[in-house]
Amino acid sequence: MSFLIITVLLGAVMLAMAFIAIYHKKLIVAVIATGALGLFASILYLLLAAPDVAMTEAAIGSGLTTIIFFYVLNRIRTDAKEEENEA
Amino acid sequence: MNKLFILIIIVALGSMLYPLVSSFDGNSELSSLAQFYAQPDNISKVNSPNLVTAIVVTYRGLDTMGEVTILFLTAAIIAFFLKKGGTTRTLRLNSEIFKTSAKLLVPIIVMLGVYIFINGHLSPGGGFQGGAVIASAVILMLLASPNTKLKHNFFEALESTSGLVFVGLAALGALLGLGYLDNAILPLGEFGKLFSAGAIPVIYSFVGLKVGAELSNILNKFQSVQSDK
Amino acid sequence: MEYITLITGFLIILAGLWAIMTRKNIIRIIIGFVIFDTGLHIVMVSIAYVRGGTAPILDGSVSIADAAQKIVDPVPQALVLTAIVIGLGVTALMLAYAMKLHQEKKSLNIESFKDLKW
Amino acid sequence: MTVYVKFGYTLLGLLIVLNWGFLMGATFRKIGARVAGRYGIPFYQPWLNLLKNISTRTTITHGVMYYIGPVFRLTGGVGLFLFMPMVFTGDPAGLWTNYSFEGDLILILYFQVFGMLGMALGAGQGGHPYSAMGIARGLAQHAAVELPLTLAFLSIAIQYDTFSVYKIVEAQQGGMMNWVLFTNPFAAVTIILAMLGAMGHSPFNLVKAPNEILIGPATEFEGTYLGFMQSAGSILHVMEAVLFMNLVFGGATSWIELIVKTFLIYFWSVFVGMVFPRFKIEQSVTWFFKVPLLLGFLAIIIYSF
Amino acid sequence: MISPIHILTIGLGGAFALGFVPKKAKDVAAIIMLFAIAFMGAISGSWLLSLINGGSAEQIFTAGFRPPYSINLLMGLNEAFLSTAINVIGLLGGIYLYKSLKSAGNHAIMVFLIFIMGLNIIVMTRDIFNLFVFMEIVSIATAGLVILTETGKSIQAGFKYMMATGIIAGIFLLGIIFAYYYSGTLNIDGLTSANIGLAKGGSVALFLILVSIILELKSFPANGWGLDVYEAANPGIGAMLSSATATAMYFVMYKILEMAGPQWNYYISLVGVVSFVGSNLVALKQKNSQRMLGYSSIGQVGLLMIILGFKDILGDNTSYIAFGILISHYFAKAGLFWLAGIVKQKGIKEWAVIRKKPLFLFLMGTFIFALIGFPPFPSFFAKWTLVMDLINTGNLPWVVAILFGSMMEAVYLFRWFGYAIKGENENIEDFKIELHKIIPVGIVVVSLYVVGYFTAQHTEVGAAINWIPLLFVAAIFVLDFLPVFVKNTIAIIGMALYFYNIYPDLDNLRLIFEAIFLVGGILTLIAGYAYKGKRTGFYPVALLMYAGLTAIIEAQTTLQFFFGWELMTAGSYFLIIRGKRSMPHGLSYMLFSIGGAYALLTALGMAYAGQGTFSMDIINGITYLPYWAYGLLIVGFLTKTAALGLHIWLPGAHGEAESDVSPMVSAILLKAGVFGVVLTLIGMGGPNNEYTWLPYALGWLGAITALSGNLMAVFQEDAKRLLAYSSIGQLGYIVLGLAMMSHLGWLGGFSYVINHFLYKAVLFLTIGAVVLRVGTHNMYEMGGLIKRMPLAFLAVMIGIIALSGVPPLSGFAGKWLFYNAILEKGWYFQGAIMFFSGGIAFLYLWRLIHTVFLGQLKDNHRNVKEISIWFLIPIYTLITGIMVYSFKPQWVLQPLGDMIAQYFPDGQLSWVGDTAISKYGHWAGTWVAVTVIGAFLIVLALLMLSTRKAHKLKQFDITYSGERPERPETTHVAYNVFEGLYKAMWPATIPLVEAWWNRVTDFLHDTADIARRIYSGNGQIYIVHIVLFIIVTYFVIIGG
Repeated sequence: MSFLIITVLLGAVMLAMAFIAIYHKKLIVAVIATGALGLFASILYLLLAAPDVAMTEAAIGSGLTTIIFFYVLNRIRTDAKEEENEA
Repeated sequence: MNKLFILIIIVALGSMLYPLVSSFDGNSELSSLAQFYAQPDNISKVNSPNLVTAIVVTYRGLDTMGEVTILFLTAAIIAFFLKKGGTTRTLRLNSEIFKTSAKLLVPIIVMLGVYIFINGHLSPGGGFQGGAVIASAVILMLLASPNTKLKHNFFEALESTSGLVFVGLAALGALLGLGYLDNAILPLGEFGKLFSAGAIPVIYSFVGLKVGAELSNILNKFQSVQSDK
Repeated sequence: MEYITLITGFLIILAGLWAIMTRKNIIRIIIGFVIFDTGLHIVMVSIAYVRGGTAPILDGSVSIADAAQKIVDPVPQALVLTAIVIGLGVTALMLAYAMKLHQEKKSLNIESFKDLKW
Repeated sequence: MTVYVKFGYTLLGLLIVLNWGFLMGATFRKIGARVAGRYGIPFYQPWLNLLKNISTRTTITHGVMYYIGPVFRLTGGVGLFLFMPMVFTGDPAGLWTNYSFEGDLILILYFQVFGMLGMALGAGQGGHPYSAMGIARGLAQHAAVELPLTLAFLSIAIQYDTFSVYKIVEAQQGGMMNWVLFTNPFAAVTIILAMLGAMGHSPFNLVKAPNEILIGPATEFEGTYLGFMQSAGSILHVMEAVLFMNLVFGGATSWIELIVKTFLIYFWSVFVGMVFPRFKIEQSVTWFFKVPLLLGFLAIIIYSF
Repeated sequence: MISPIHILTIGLGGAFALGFVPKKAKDVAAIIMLFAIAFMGAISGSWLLSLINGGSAEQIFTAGFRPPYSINLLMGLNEAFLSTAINVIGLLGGIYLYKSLKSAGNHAIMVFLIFIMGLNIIVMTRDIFNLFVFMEIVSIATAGLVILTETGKSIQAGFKYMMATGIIAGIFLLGIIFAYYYSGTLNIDGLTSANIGLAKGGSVALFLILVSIILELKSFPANGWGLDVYEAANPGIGAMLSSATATAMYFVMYKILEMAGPQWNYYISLVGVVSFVGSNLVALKQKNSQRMLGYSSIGQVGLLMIILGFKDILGDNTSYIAFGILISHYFAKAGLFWLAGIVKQKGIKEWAVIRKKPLFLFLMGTFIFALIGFPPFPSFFAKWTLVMDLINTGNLPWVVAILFGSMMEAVYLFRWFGYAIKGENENIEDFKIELHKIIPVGIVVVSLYVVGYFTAQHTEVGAAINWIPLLFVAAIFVLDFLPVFVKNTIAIIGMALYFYNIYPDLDNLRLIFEAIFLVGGILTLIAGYAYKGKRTGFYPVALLMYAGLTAIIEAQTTLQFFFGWELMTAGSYFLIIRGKRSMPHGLSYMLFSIGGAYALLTALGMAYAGQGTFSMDIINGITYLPYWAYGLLIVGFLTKTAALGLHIWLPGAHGEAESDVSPMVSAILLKAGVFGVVLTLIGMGGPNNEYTWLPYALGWLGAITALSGNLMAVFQEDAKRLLAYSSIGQLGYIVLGLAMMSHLGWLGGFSYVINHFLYKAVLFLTIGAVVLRVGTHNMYEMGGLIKRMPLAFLAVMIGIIALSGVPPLSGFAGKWLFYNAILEKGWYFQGAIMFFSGGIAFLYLWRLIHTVFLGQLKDNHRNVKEISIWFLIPIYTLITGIMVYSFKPQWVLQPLGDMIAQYFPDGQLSWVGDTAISKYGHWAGTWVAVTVIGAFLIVLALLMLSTRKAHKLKQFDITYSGERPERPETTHVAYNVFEGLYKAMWPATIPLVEAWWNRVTDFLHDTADIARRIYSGNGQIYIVHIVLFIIVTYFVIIGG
């Protein structure tokens, strides 16, 4: 029963994360929310008796992906700055 | 496009997918395929306690090969896509403390990654997770000293070597007459031990190395196009 | 439990699609794809679940003999593993594209990339 | 009967037709002049013209076609005569049936063009724009006239189930009421109207306008050529009249009857010509496409059910 | 033999090994890649050979377990063929892209190798998740290859592509996991037997799998992303996508459909037909060649989907049909994309540059004809079989839809080809030929012909095709470098020998037409000696037309007939398009021809329905919808005879063609349509047919065609167009005669057939030769030429007398027969119209001869010479024919009558000596001629006697109202000379038909333009399309 409640809570949190990822003004926050979504998902996977998946999701789905996002955001930000400087 | 319209589409899609939910009634027992994998005879044929690993490396080894290929492809595409356009990198330097601790941490993290994929057949985790951990070590390194030129050739060589070994082991099975990707080309060993499950740990290790190398390559590429002004 | 996770998964899928179809920022669209993928993975893992099952790893708690009765389905889990890695590849490539697109037009708005049409 | 006898009678017939054509032409010129209050030409004027034209000593040519043009024209007239049964005697191979057994109504219909074509080509080589204009008008009007005329001819052919002119004449023997004029009035009226165009008198004589004004085939062709063309013209006028007589007015059983009937037929067209002014070519084309065409259709319709 | 799994080993191993190759050693890398692909090809090729020779299929198990427990691959015949094809095209594509790949670096080379490898595995795998993984490999590799040559556009296209395939892959995965849930297996064979479609959720899962494959095939309209890729990617990549990827995905569709069960077939066909018709329609407005090819590719895949959906109905023929369409598309589309890469021009108008290198025109032409489905390419036989089988199984509406789509495809492809062949190319930069790019193109062209031949051999009816004429054409094509004189002689000798060989085997009906085709052909070819130089390309296409014509005559089966018909169309198209300004007319000729050919195809299919044989006899007594079938046959044939409504191509096509081509296409080619009509009418049962209104309508059509053709001819200022319109009118007579379905009607019709051949050849040859001398078609720029070319004048005079039907020349025979027939039949009004048309004919004939030959000689023509002797020879040979016919009509009419009596025994003419006697009248042709000539000579003698010395006048000896040579049309008397008639009859000359067709094409183009607006260019909108497509198809199929 407690699992059930946790699951429901997790689901709600995940949807909230998704909402933040979609609608938060700052892209950085959105990316972090996406990573958090992955982390919560990996908790869910643990609950669903899938430790392998949980590990993978944590390491790859939320970890590496987020880092790549950051790289790209950083690059784009600097590009935009260059643009401003030139202008 | 009007948002209301999109909403209608989403709702329609949801109602279309609804039968999938409504007719879903969970599993009370394993599917026939999984039962086959969980049969004692078959477990001993593969001899890997982690059934997911057994499936990933052996039964569905071809998928894994494809998966590795996808990462390889991605790395290759990003490599020729993000070719550096001549501008020199001028990245901000980090503090000495960060650099020193990073130097300390990187080998440990790499060790952890290696541990994860070597034990892939015994415990949760495996090549992909291990590879990802190794890649995170690389990230750390890159973050600590952003201007270090990563030994690109080393990673590429590592990637290629482990890929070739993977393919070679797979083909070896076919050449020995056992079957492509059969793990029984090496002795199956004792259940639950590190050196068991035939070729699984070997393959998974190389998968791990390869994934690590590929992810590092990808990250390195993204790193290489950064610039701080 | 698996019902709830399944439904959660589907809702996340739809949320991802919503993001893909409504947001104009390319990065945001890629985030939508990540969400979409995550939802898919949740659905897949939910389907693998067997009521009261344990992880499909035959360490001390589960013996070889009663494995078939106790574990959850390892097959979808293996598939999810593959899918996650593929998702990473796709996402990385899309992000590389996004970078290039931004370089080209200094904009991330999907609507400014309509040079090809009709 | 030998071939020679037949040939002799045919030649004789041709001479009669030629002279009757001259005489008739002169007569109507005379009548026309009197109506207009002038004195007019003597009745023998056409013969004088012919003699004068043939006996000119110098003559010109623009080229082969120019030279051959009048030959075509005259051959057209003579040919029409040759293929037409003249006087009905009850014998299909009779003396005055000429060479009509070589062909039927269709042949006559198409052979009418023969002379016109040669004339057109001959005049064309003269290189004068007016001749081309006249021919163009003539051909256009001809096409328009032929449509109702053909309908009427077809109607008659349907009526008697034959294309043979001789048989059509034969079928009309035995009294006036057997004439097509009464047995097939629509066809007859169509022919009577369309005939005006075929005869080429006013109001359908715009074709001749260019030569009236200044110059044209009739001026361009002088001397012998003109003589030939005048002869051809006389023959053609008579033959047209004979054709209509054969088809509508019961043919002729003797030369006298032929002369009377052709005179009346010819008179009709001259009479109309004196009353009505000249049409422009589009006017005459549309005119033929109105009443005569409608009547022609009626003539066919009554036989097609 | 090496296990097929090593395709994977080689591909992956090669790709991984490339990582060791130093960055600079790009050649090494590229060569390794080519070797790897070649090796993969060798493996699959060796399997293909062994399987063709009866070897058994190879199952490949992995991991030492049997399926369904582990992934297995299959190497059966289909797989071996497809993977061989993929590897071959991959190798060629690799060679083609050699430089591009090299400049992109080793990584790109790896990607290309993996791309090809992935396609191989997609074909072979029997596990659905494995399929997913390798599909992802291929789509990621594609996303990489799109940016092989990096441009802003290609990046955008690549990103849209990634978005779309991301969604599709997600849908696919969702389907897979639920399919697994319901069946407990991932094996395709296991899923087949599990029959999960029965459960509600199971059918949704199956639907998701199917729809994602459908979307992967870039089905219209959810395919904007795919089109962008075709447009923006390197053409070499476009070639790969269009041929290799589409093929592999098509096979996936085959596998999945097998798995899903037959209840889905119908919907696949439905999606296919929407895709086929839709994308071909939308392509109408396309100006970018690569995007157009993309549309065409999608269309072709749609067609293939239709075939797949009908696999249960088509049975054993499915693979034959799919093979034919697929392989043609495969080679042709790859070739066209490659050409696009060589030509480097985006806009279709700029393709005119290709003309600078004529060989490339040949290549392009081959590809386009192969795509449309002309013989001898495989698609022809496939399309034939498809239509036959579909109609035979009662799926007529599908055939209509398919042919409509094909028609649209023909429109834009031929328009494109027209630009290439005729467009303005002076200001376009010439393109360079790189050897590595042209080799693959050359190989696929040769392959198309070879495969076409073998495809034909595969079926019994196809094997019976007589290839000798085609071989002759090919030989002439090879000898094209020789001068005209040699080629002309070879061609004439060849045709003469062929005729000599063939004529004893023909019945009288066919002999008449064969003689018109071949003897006429030889005569018109003689005129070819007048040309100097090489006349590049003329002889192959002319002989192609004659090959087609003779194939029509010889046809024993309907397939052979249609084969010949299409060859003839292709040949004549090329002949016509050789003229200077003939491009738009060539296009409309082609389109009407194709439309007509499709009508024929449909009708022949209806004839085949229920008969089970392709013998020509099946058009006698069609049982399946006979009214429609005969109607379609007639419409099909009437497009060639240019009956009113289907005629708008003719005046331009015939008028603008070269001088010796006009008689070929007018005097000779039109008779092919007549032959078809004759066969149809015989097939309808001759005199006792029960199709009352069909011949009746045909008769009216013929009469009205005669009138309007002649009337239009009257108002022409262009001599050749005048003759062209005249042909329309004359063919109207023929059609009317045949439609009467009586002995006399047919006799009249046939006498016209022969006559029209004779005099139209004379007229077109003469006028053509005159045009060659004076350099203009406009009659008002000519005049007085009788002085310079009397022989030409005489020829035209005889020609027009024969045409007009004035006794005593041969034309009168036809007229006389007609009126007798009309009276007998009771078609009085048609007869009256015909007579009126005859009257109209005088007008234009006089105008022709007068304006060209009489009147004033133009200053610039004072020194022109008599027309070439090489034209005079055939002209006077034909005139001899006219004279013989005129003086001894019974020599022609009696045998004709005997021949026709086989079909129409009642109402024959009786002959008494020289006199023909019908029920209504009589006609002694010989005697009429003698009488007239006699009278003429006597009169002439009289004239000559009385004009002893005619003074020859010079031109200006007469009163002369000036003409202005600089603007001749304003003052030339013959300009607009029939103004009066026009004022009276203008309503009859309004080009209603042309306006109607214009409206049709405008409508289609507007529809296309509106429809293609959905491709807004916004990647997000494309995603919406995809989702909408899924939803709509779902609710259509599952029904909510």
